[in-house]
Amino acid sequence: MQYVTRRPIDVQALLSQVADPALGGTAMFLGSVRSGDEDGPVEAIDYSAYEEMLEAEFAKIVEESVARWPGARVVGTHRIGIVPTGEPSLAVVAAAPHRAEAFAACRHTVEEAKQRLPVWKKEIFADGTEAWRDNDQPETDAKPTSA
Amino acid sequence: MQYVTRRPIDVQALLSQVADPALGGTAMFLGSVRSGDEDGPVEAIDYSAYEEMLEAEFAKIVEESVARWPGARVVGTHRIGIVPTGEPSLAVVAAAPHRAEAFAACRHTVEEAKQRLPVWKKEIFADGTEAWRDNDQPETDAKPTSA
Amino acid sequence: MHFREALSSSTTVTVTVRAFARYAEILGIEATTLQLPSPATVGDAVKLLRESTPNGHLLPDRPLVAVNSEHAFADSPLREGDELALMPPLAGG
Amino acid sequence: MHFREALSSSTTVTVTVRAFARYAEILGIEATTLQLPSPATVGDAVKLLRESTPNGHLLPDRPLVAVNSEHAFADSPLREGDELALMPPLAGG
Repeated sequence: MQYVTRRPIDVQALLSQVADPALGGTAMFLGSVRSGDEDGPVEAIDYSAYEEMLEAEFAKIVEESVARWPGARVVGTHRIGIVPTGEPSLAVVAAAPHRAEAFAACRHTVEEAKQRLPVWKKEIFADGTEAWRDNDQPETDAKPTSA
Repeated sequence: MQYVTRRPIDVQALLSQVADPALGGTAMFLGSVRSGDEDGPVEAIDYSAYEEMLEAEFAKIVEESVARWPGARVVGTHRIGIVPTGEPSLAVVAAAPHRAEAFAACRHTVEEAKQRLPVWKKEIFADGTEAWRDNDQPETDAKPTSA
Repeated sequence: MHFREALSSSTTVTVTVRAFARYAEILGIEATTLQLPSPATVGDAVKLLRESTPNGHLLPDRPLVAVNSEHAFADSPLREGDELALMPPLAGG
Repeated sequence: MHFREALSSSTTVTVTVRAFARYAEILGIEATTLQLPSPATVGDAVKLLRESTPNGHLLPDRPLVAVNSEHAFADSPLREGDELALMPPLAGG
């Protein structure tokens, strides 16, 4: 498995890698470059990584997810280099016999990836300026605005 | 929006429908026909529906999800007719500014769809026999097998 | 196929009934019309179908129903021209 | 670029240091080697870098680190030939 790519993420290829007629539920997450709401319009993000560790750590995260949800199949990819606004930089797909495990394994893998993958991002703004950007804090489950 | 299709679900088209550079998180669920573990090998499922109501009810479910997670974009499709083992029959995609809302809106929409869409399934077995199949009960969040 | 009771039209409601999946197989039809004394509820329609159609007794007392494509209940009212759907347990996804 | 202390090789460990993103900019290098008195920890290496490299004081006392591509800590031991990575706060996804 190759966990790092410098090309656009191929969603269909990831789905094919987990496809299995015994697995009825498939959950996928795509994290995409946002146009930015704080420091003005972001044109792209330049992702850099400690590539050897990214490969090793992503493999470890996926192994841990499969150990926690046996029977699940999990794959992931992080794109590095310049990723234009609107395009995905992170993809995780989890397939499981039923949907609850698929969602849980996908979400868990995404959270671990966000916390553990050695990746850094530099935002590239429309005016040509650049800025390193830290991640937000880990997210907890979203509460709906009405009960 | 067309919520019912008789053709294979086009994942890329669904992702395009919610794509928005302001929405950094996209969660997708695919529910696929399982090969079956109880009554022998399932070759396909023949899905029938109350089509007018399916359209109306799916639209309502999506509207409710968007009302609960404002700023999210949600789409869904249910395939009907004969769906071969391994192919998806239900797809839901939710995009939101951040991943927690994307996951929550996707999961909620899937659970509502499973409970409310007027769809029925007849399993078609390898030996040519057929059987109506009810859904399992609504699923709760999956607990990992180890802490 | 029409089921009529001996009532003048001003005091009856006529509805379309649709049956799906297993229930279409039980009743042997996918659609029919039904004339009911006014005021009528979903429960009245189901009772009439269970009593007056072949194999109707194989329907549950309180099947899952929709009126005009919206989920409804046994006590939901039926009005002239409504479409009542009799739906086996849902199995989408 | 090598930072050596006046110690015989039998009582020292030599490690490769890699710096990423902001930290590579601070130090002006992406990789170097470092010779430390044995036994050595990650903390010892960071202290030496902070004291003996231009702008080294701009690194945090306890940066995020990895040893041989695995997350590590200030008290993690460093052995001959290890690769120590100095990593700004992670920002993947």
